[in-house]
Amino acid sequence: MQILFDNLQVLFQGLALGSIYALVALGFVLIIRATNVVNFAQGDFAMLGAYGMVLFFTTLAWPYWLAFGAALVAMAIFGVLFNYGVYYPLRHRSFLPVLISTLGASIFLQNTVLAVFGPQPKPLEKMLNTDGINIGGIFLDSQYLMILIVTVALVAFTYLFFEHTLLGKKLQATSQDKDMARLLGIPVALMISITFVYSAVLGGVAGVLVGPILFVSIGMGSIIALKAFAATIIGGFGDVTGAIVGGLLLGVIESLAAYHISVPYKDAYAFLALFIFLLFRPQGIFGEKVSEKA
Amino acid sequence: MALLELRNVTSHYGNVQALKGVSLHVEAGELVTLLGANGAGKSTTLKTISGLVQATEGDVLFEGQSIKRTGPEAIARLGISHVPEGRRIFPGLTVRENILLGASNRKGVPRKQLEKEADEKFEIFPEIKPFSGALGWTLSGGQQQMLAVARGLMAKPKLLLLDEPSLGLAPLIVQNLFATIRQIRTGGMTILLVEQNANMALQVADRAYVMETGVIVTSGPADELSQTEDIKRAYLGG
Amino acid sequence: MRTFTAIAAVVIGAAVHLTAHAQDTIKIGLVNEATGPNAEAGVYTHNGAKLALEEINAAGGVLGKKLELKLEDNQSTNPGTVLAFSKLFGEKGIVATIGPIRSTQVQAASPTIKKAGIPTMIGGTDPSLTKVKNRWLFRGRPSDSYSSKVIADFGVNTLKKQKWAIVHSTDAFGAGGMAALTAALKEHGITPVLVQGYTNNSQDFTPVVLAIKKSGADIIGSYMTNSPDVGIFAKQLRQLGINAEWVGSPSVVTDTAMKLAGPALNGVYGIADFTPDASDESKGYSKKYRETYKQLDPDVYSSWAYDALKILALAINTAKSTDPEAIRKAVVGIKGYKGVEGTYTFDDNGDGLRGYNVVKNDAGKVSFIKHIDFKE
Amino acid sequence: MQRLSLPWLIVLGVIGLGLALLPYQFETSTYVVQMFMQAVTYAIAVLGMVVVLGYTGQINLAQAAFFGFGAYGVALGTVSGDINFWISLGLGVGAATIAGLALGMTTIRLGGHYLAMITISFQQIFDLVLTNWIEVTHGPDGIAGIPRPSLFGYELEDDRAYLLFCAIVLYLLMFAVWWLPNTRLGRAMRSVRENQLAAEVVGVHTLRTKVIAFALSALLGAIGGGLYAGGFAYISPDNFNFMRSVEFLTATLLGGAQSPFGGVIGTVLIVQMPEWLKHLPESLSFIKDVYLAVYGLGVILIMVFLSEGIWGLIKSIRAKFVKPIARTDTTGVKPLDLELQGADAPPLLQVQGLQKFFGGLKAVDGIDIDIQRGTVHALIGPNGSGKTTSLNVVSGIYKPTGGKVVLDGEDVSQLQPHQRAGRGVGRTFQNIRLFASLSALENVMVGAQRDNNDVPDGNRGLRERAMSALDFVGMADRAHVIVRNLPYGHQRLVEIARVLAGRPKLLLLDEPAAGLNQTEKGEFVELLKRLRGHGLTIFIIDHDMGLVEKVSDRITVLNFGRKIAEGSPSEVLRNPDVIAAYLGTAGKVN
Repeated sequence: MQILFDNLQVLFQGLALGSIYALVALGFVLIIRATNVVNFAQGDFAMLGAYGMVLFFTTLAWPYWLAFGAALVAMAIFGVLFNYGVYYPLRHRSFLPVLISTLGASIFLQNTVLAVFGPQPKPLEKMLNTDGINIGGIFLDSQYLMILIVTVALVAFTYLFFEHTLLGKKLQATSQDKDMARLLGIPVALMISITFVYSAVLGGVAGVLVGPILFVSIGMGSIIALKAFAATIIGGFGDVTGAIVGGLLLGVIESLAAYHISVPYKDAYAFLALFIFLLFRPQGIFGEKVSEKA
Repeated sequence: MALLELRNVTSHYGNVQALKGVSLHVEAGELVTLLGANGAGKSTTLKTISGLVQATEGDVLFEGQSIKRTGPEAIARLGISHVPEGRRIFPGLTVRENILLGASNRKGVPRKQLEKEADEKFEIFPEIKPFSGALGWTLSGGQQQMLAVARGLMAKPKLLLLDEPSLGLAPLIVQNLFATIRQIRTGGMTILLVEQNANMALQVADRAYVMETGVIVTSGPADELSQTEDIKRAYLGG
Repeated sequence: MRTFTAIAAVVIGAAVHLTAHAQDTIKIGLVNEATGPNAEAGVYTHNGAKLALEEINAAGGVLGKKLELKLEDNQSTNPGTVLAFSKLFGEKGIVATIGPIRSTQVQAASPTIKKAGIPTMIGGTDPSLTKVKNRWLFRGRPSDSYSSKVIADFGVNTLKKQKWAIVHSTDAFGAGGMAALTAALKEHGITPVLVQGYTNNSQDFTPVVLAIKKSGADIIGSYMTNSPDVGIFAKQLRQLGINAEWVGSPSVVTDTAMKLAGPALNGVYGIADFTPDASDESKGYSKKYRETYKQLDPDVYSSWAYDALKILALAINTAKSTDPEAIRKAVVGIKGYKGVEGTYTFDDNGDGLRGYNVVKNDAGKVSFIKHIDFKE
Repeated sequence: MQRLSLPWLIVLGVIGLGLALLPYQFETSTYVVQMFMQAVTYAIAVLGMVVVLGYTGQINLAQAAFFGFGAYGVALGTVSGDINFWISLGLGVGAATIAGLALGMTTIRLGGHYLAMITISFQQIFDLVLTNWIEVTHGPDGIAGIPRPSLFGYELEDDRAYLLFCAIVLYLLMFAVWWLPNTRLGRAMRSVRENQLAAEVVGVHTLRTKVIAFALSALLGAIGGGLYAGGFAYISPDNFNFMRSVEFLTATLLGGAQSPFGGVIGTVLIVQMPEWLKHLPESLSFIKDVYLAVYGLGVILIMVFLSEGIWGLIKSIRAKFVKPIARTDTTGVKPLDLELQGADAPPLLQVQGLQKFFGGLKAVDGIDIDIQRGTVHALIGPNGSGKTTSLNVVSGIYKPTGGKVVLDGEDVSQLQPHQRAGRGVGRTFQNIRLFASLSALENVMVGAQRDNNDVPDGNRGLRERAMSALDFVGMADRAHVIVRNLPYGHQRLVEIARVLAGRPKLLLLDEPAAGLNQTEKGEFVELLKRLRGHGLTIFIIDHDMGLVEKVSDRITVLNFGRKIAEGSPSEVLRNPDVIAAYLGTAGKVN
């Protein structure tokens, strides 16, 4: 019985952790779809969001939800800056220079934050005023529950937005053929900015959500981002549903394997899973195999 | 006043000077075709009109206003719809979505109205109607070309630019396509058509320009040109 | 070749930069983690050293000259550490250096230090560091062989616990500590019921906590490196209802760890080479530190560097020379020097301290429990 | 890239040696020497990146892992195993090469972002193993006391002697890497980078080429790593983590990925940049605190403003002063030999019951075509009728769902495209697929180096064959022009020359006349007739019925993936089914 409970506990943690990956993965996917580029600074979006919360809530002592809103507005502005500073000048180039540019941005952001906020990791308040609930020996942390709920809500919103609005379709069109989109009168620069803004806000939300659990530190985003990226590939490169399922799957695999096999190799399981996927199903769970019509 | 006028336009494509002083005009309601060999600068002329390529010298006037320094998005909003070479269908969107996005240059049109117009387009191009929900990349070349024109028409343009619509299409499809182009022109649309298939183009056009290495070498009414010996030999394969 | 011209230009450029200063001060190098993942510690270390520097210079400096601190960043990496030392040794007039607090970094730089023959105070606590045939390393902190002995002694003799679970990070510090603690417990005739490693920056400790639960341990001995890891572990440990005693390496009672973990770390014992209220010296130091750096509390990162610089200054003054061999002789000759971390008596290996304070987290306040010292 | 004559090589060698001896020429501190040691050993690893990324176009974010293989080989061998330095280095390099081969194998399916991710995964797992497999790797403690080797009895213990040795190794490897692009392998690599599909179809074993590229990259990385271990005497896992791989990548791109010289320059700058920032004057000293941030900013600026890297900048400056060869001397070019030995057995190509389905779409649904030797056989039909798909199955790009492709009596249905090219199947593409940044001559040489082609070994034979082929299509005097800069019609001709250089038995042409004007079409018809005159068998798709009628002996018509007619041009073009489905009232707008 205890073993069952322990497994359930591990499963819950895995799902919660997985939904953090999923949230960051979603940000990845949006940018991939808009620009065909993997944003290696995606994890740092989460880091920035969390530091925004530290600034507005901890330092300036604004009310929680006001601070939350302010952090997200700051992230939105940052998204525009990021687009014009890191991506836009390189939009006509292949994926590689852009990828390196985002890596450079990651180094820049982490060290800038380090210079401003100092190196000490910082605690952050939970979203709800309760520690969590205990169901028959399984402890459900309130913040983890919030992560699950917010992730589901954001995913649903994103899906509806992309699949059922013309704006969403315009964003997709922009990602598929920029020049054609311009010829149709779609304001491409604006579309890309919107994507970066949305992606930055999503990252910010992820940061504020995980801040209370992993604490707010310079490197907090990098760890999550690599896993989230793995999740996007496992789910199917550039696929929204795939990113979510991939993230959750990765979280669960990691937690269960850590519990049942060995803790120190925890990170290796994620990458092994990725390896296996890449070798045997490179298009991911939901990816379509688009064969080249030569 | 001509609807579109190019005055001595020079432009560069990469490092190559593609246009060397091109002047032409299109009157409202006309179907004008621009003929010439590969690399003569026909596509660059269209790109210069729609803003994808910037003219370095000369001027481009649309309804009397210079659009030389205007970006492609803004030009699309002025009412020029460019159906580029190679169709450029959005591969990951459905046929219907592709058509709907054709109206991106029109502000404030309700979704319902757009859906209705899309249905009308399916009436003009019945070949693609059955594929309404299919993704763009799954269509054949001919179907993609129909879709591209349908999408171009969704812009409700004052001027439609068609670039090599017949390229890579089977003869029968080419005939159907040109029949459709004639039909659209009869409906009152102003069209500037770039073609290599001079034979077909001259059959539907009112006037024609012939281009060689970045300059206009001949122009005149289509039926006159199609009788000229030089043209026959160089472009009509006779 | 353009390539080599470029390289040549670089050499010349670098050489020009290295030859500027006149020798009107006595210079001591400080290699620390100013940037990178461990930059947190770097700031504190610098703070401590600066405090010592001010005091030494206020008291007349060394050998009649002002003491100067040359800071060199190692970017928190091993190669960075090697380069940082090389650079310091390349400068004219560096008579001694203070090295990093991380054992791996010390290990990386050890050959360079040995080759240069410059007396170097180190903060790495891996016992082997001072015994690797490098006579130029002196440890300004007690080594892990003592920390594990103190943890075992306190847990077994004071807390009277027998069922031990050891939790450790898999890095050098954690793995070394785990081995030493296992050995120390063996001397008490105890085999731990669980030895559990984890990698640094783990996001979830549930498997670790569940393993502890299953093992039925009534005391946890820990060697954890990073404060956030301590914080996450502590929270999950308490959330899943484990109330075993916990005696940990210094990381469990750092200011940062306690801030992050909040009440989850209440009642936890830690060992500390530095505790503000352990002695008169440490009390005086703490007062001064708090006055100087308003927001911060003194901790081991600052205190060891404070002591290290003071010891070097003392040795140079005793040796009446900046000759490396003379300084070395003076350092190992120090007996019974009362520093803020404890009383230093150096042996020929270069080890000066042989004991730790045991402290307890009393609702966010560190209180001094006892000092445990070993003879050898 | 141009050849240097031998005297020049000697002069450069002497200059290089002189500069390598620079550390001996004046007083240098340990710091400077170690900085050099880092730059030199990193640069060797970056040479590997030049091969895999610059030449072959495959992204590799695991170079630090290969670097680590070499370093740990040396460290474990000498310290734990008490083995000689060189043998340890060999073991490390060997292990790295095997790992490189394995990683290269994954490119069978993956490219682009996927390859980026799989190499990152490899890198991460390598890092975790180094950290956690403590019994072998000593874990995060790392390994100290790594000795330096002796060479022919000469001890390299002294810093400067060892650095000199490393510099010489770098110098030699740099020349080897510089030499590589103009070898068979190097051309194959570059063709893979430019257009993998075309390379495969032309006869390049693309998978093998990519695997070799990864193996070479690993090998160079490991040599660099091994020398690094000897240089610093201590290694630990954090020397070989992901960030180091990023550093190698950045260095490669900064310098210019396509040149070893660029790679080395890039490395020196990357190693130096943080150090220079530390030397800022006092007034700017606040930058010291954020120099890693400035470094990150620098990386972005490099990407934005130096797209071809520093070497690209140097080359573009050089291009302003040195005029490219406009016309190639064509004296002494031999006529193209297209004669084929081979039985005149019945049909050269037999397509039997061929099927190709994509999911539910039956693109080709059971067609039979026999192509007789020495004839021109045309395949026509509406768009989407399965013409290009059929051609793709014949050339091996697709595997058939059902049916067989028999070439010269041999069932080739399951062979890879390059294997078919090796048996004499050549093709061109609807949308020209040339190796854009290679010269016309190099493009055609890639075609000439297919397996089983009867060409004398070595570059000279390939070059002669290629010049003959270019001459055949009338492009010999443009041989040294980068094909990207050629007009469309000329590109088409180069693509045909590329196939002809491979002495094909069967030539597959996919809409070769699309986009040609009437004059060009006329010339093209003449070319086809000449080819048929040489006894070549041609299978052609085109929509221009005038052209098809003029050149073909036989026509097959497809509709909806099935054959609806076959016969001589006059029969087929009058067939009412064909007119209804395809031709219509040719040339008239309805």
